[in-house]
Amino acid sequence: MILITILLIAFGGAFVTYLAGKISGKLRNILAVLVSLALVVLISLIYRREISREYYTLPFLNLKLILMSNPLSWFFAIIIAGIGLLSILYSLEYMKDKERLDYYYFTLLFINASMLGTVISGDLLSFFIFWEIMSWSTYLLISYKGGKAIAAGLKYIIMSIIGSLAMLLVIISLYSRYGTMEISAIASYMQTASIGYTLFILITSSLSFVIINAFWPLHTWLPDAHAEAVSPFSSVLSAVLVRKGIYGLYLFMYVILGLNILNKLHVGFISFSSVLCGIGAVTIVFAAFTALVQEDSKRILAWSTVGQGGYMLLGIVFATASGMTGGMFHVLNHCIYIALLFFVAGAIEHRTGGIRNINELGGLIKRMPVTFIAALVGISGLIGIPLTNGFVSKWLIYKTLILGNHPFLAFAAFVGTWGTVLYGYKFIHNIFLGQLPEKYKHIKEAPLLMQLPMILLTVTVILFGVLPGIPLRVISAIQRQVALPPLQTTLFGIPKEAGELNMINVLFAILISCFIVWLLFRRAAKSVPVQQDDSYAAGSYVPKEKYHYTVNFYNPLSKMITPYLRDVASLFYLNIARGTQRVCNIIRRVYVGEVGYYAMYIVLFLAFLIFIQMFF
Amino acid sequence: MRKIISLILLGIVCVGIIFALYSIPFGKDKIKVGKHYIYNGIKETGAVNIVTSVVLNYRGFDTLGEVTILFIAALGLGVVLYGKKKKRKEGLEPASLVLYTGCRFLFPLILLFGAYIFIHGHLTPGGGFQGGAIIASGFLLSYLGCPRKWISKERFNITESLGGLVFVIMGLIGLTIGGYFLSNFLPKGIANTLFSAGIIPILYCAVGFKVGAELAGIIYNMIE
Amino acid sequence: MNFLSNNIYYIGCFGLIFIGLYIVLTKKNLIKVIIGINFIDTGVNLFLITIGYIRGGTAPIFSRPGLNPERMVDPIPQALVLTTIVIGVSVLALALSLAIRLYHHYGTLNLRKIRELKW
Amino acid sequence: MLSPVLLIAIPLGFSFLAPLLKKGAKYIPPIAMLFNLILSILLVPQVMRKPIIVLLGGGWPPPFCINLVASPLGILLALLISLVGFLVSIYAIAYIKEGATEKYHTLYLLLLTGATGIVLTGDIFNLFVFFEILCISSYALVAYNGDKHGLESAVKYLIQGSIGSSFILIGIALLYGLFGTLNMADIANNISYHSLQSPTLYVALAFFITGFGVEGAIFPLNAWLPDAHSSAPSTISAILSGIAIKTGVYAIARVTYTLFSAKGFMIFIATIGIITLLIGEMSALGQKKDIKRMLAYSSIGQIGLIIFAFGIATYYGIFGALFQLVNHALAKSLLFLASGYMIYRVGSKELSAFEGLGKKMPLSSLVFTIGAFSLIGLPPFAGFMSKISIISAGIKANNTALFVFVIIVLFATIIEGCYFFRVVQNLYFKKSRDPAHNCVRDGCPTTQKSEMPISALIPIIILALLIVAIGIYPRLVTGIIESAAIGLMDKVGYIHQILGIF
Repeated sequence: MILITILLIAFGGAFVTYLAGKISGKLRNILAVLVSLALVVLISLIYRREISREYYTLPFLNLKLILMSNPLSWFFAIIIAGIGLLSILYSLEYMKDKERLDYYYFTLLFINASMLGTVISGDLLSFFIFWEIMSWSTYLLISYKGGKAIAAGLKYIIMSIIGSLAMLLVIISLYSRYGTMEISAIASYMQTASIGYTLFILITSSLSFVIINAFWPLHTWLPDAHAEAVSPFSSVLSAVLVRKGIYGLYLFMYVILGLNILNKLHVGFISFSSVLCGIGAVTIVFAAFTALVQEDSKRILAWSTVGQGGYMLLGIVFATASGMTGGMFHVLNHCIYIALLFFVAGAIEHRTGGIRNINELGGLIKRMPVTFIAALVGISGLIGIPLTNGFVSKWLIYKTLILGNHPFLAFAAFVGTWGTVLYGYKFIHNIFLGQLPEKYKHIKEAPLLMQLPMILLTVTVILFGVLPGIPLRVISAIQRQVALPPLQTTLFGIPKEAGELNMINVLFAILISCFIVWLLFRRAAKSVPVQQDDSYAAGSYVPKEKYHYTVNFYNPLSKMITPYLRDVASLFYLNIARGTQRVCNIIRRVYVGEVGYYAMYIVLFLAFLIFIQMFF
Repeated sequence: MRKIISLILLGIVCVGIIFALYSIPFGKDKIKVGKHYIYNGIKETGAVNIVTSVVLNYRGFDTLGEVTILFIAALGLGVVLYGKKKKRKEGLEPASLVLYTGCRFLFPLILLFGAYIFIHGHLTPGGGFQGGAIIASGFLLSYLGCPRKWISKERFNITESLGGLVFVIMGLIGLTIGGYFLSNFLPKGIANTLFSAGIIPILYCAVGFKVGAELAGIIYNMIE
Repeated sequence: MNFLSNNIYYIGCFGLIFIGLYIVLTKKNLIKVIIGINFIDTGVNLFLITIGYIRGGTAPIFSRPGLNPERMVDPIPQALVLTTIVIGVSVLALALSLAIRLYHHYGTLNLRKIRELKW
Repeated sequence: MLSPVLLIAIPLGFSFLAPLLKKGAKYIPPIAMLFNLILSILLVPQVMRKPIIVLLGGGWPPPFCINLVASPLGILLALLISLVGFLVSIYAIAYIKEGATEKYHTLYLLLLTGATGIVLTGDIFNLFVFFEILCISSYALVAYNGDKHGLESAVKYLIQGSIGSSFILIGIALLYGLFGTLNMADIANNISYHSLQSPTLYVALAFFITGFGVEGAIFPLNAWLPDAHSSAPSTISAILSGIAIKTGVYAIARVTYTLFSAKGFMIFIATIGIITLLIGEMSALGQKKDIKRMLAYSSIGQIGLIIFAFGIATYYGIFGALFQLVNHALAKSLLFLASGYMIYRVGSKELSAFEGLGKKMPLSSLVFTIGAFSLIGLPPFAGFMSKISIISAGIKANNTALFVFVIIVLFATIIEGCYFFRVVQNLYFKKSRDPAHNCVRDGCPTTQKSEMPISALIPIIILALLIVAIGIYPRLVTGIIESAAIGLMDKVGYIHQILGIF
């Protein structure tokens, strides 16, 4: 019952919010917050409860639609609800003066509702239905801003339709073969399916998940969509929506097929998982270095979303305890810090009047200290600096790769991290450090309502970094569910027999080294602030506008790598689209406009029918 | 080029038709349902003209549709020619006296003949459509011969509608009395007399008026 | 020769139909095309009548007693033809009125020039 | 007294009455259609138990007179016709302002009567007559605007349509020559005794499919459709697309399933359907300017999908086809109606003129979006349910060719998504370029909302609600569609029901 209540509140709340917006804006805002808060509370209530419940019967296909809750779906559901709540809170201030707010809140809540629907659905048809609802409602919000966002939205929706149709094919084919769509039933039937059929199911369904998760050759929609959406929604997009791909992959690979079958899927030495690994590695490296050459704050984050997806993939394709844990944990971590970073980018955009080009910014540390700390912690998490949550998950993934004898993959992962370090630093430096441009002299700190989600997320990043045991316990429950070996955990990390990671030790180590560094700095001479003109222009006057702020960061490196980063995939799709248009235009010419020809078509058809009937 | 292609296509169709017609020999007796009508037609409908009994009784619904189609054509003409400038009316030259008198003389006779045709539809060859067409030709004559004496279109419209309504209402009365739409609820009378065959003469009168009015209306529209 | 005399009606009516179709396919004048359509109509009507015909048959009207019902032709096709003739007339009237109006707009009846709607 | 014949007789009577009423004529179609709607809803439970055979003209048993067959299929389609017809006629009260309005309303009612007759009749020649009623009134209505394009398309439609109807008539004549009867059940009975290899039957089938295909818009025969749909008044486009071509499809299904039961021929029908689908959707994608033309091409595509589903020739296939038929009728008439007033307000059929209309006409844009989503087949709208049933029918049939076709259907869905989302983004996300451009008529201030009049808004909102309702609760319609599909498959039962009563 509680699952149905959750769905009803989620969808109904969206509609009620919309209607409330027609009455007054304040009521709408309050309702939106209340609805998302209620979802968080309700979902926390079903922690560790296994429910499975029919809620609807489709008459003509003779199908029962089922809702269910298990550790996997709870894990994703709580992420969705949490980020949903925070982004709504953030929007209250961020979206204040924008137009069409009823529409905005409605769609945001609606997307959250449909995402919740996908994770708590217990059969493939309702999974698909919620998935599709999620796709089109996301489209409605991506394009919300107009301008460049329109093209981005179209790109997104077309790719996502392609993906979901592939999934539809799989689902219907499973249905017509086994006569059911219940996940657990299909899982038991699939144990006896032939290898060819299994491969068909796996490859076709992963097409859709690869698209939504933006892995390398199919990533092209993501950077545009994330960069052009409004910031609170960008954080929802890249924190949770994109990760539905991981959920789907996990569902099909481990819940439906299971390890036994996956291990059998070898064609020669190429196995299904090795292909996925390759995709993951390419995604990591490619995305990291593309992010490096971006100049747009949200685009950097968007590319990093693409790249971090690769780590998750590398984690979960190796069905070892540590790999799986690392992958899943990375999903959670990435969601926390990327949401935080998008909030940061949004706050800056909000205060500077929509500036996203980081070359025009600088020195904001003095004006927006809270935002800076949030950004610093977020970027540290992204890079994986110890004491942030990213460190633990990345550590687990590296460990898996190294212990599993995959030197190339590990190397790719490291290279990706170097790239991450570089663009992370660029992000921080260009926005917060360096010279403060004249026009931003009087900028204010982000409003309190926007600070609140940022602070919450910042704290969480650190908290999960120091006490990784809390989320890890949930994750090991997921692994138990699909009969994978769970990773033993302690509150501070991983016990000795499983590989030993104790964040308390790390904490002390870092505290001590910090203390030493602090001592060293105390001893060293104090820095002397000098006028900038002194060093730049030898004392002569230079107009402030001509100041050379931090542009062309990493210029030599960028020049070196840019030629290799041409987005071939994107160009390829563009050409396909153009070709299709051209073909369509040619086909349209069948309707020539002269009625004599039309009559000819009719007689031709008749003659053709008679011809084939006579002679065949 | 186009001609050659058309010829080829038509040739193929022609071959098909030739094959098809093998099993339908010409002039042989292959009537099935029709035989029933011929043998039982007078008994069942009271009309000696079997074609009429088929048109108005056995397949009366077709005829209703047919009347409707003519009605549609008249309406459609009105729609298509709506708003066209009436230019030529003034420039018409009055007809010569001989023509004028002749028209006026013939006009009632033609109407009478038409009425005869449709009233006797169940007895002799002919019927509502034929009679209506004859009536319309009378109007055509009057339009051509004496352009001043045009009858207003309003009346045509009313006649049309009334004719159609009579048909439908007769059908509905048949439904209530006889249990079937268009059933022959009036007494059948003695075959081969004028007042026989139940509702058939009534329907044919309605059809006759309607068709006459519609065709005349179409002619009017076209001439205008 | 026997074949010809046996099937002269079929040949006639399908001749009309094919001539009509040929006109519609190849001619470019709208009025000619309408005439072609009328040809097809007439051919089809003739075909219907031909199908119901019995060699040496009479009209199915018992206008006087003593007529042999065996030799009467099929009444149904005649009733059908009555209907199709009316349909043909209606289509013809509509087509002509459309042609009149079309001429007003385009100033031509050449179907190769009346092709603003395409693709 | 609830005889299905009233479904035809009452509208016919009303339409004869309409020209007498001058100004009041515009209220005649809604009244008549409301009557039909209520009557067919009342007939539904009765028909679900046992089809009603109605005899006409003296009540002689079939095959000796014309009979109507109120089977679930017939009543389903009659219900659809009266529903869509009713809503469109309410819309037309405000929409049709110029021209010979009382003639318009009469012709409109006659068109719907013709469509109802087609789906109810059990006699092949009667079907032809009603077909002509439908066609001729639509020729006239397409030209209703009296502009260049309307007339041109009407002429083209008329030429193609009359060739098509001549072909149907030849087919009827051939069948009559073979069997001496016109009753469909009787013919079907004869055909099942007759050897199926007879070339006459093949040729007759070819003529039938070609003839009905012209109205049913299967691929090479549908050249009239984009012209006629794009230049007719929007109400007529809605009816043509929602009802008229459906009757053509119905006729094809009736002929192939009941009359000839040509099982071996079905894969060919499916192929035609797929080709129609592809050509239609691709042309729609290519058509970037004229929105009504784009919708017309999309209608072609959808018809292709329906015909493909009929060609699957299993129960599931027919079910999907009928379901899709219903959904498409609702959605496409919704789209044409919504775009009708948009075009009127903007003063142009150009797609680019629609930019930013979402703000000016919020409700119309919303319902347009719902209709478009339903056509693409996105849940939770009605189109999704039917599309999924067609796809599952195609896969269930266990045939490699059909599997390939299903993949083509999915591909066509992507194309559909492309062009519909193109419109949706024009409506909502693009800013209107030139304020003066958006306001040709009515002198509307540009910033203000200029929603449709309320009488036009109500029908399209009802249509949108229906689409959502069917999408969420498909049981609303699936019951009757299921028995309709069973009825269409069951040829023997059909023959038995009709011929067995004497």
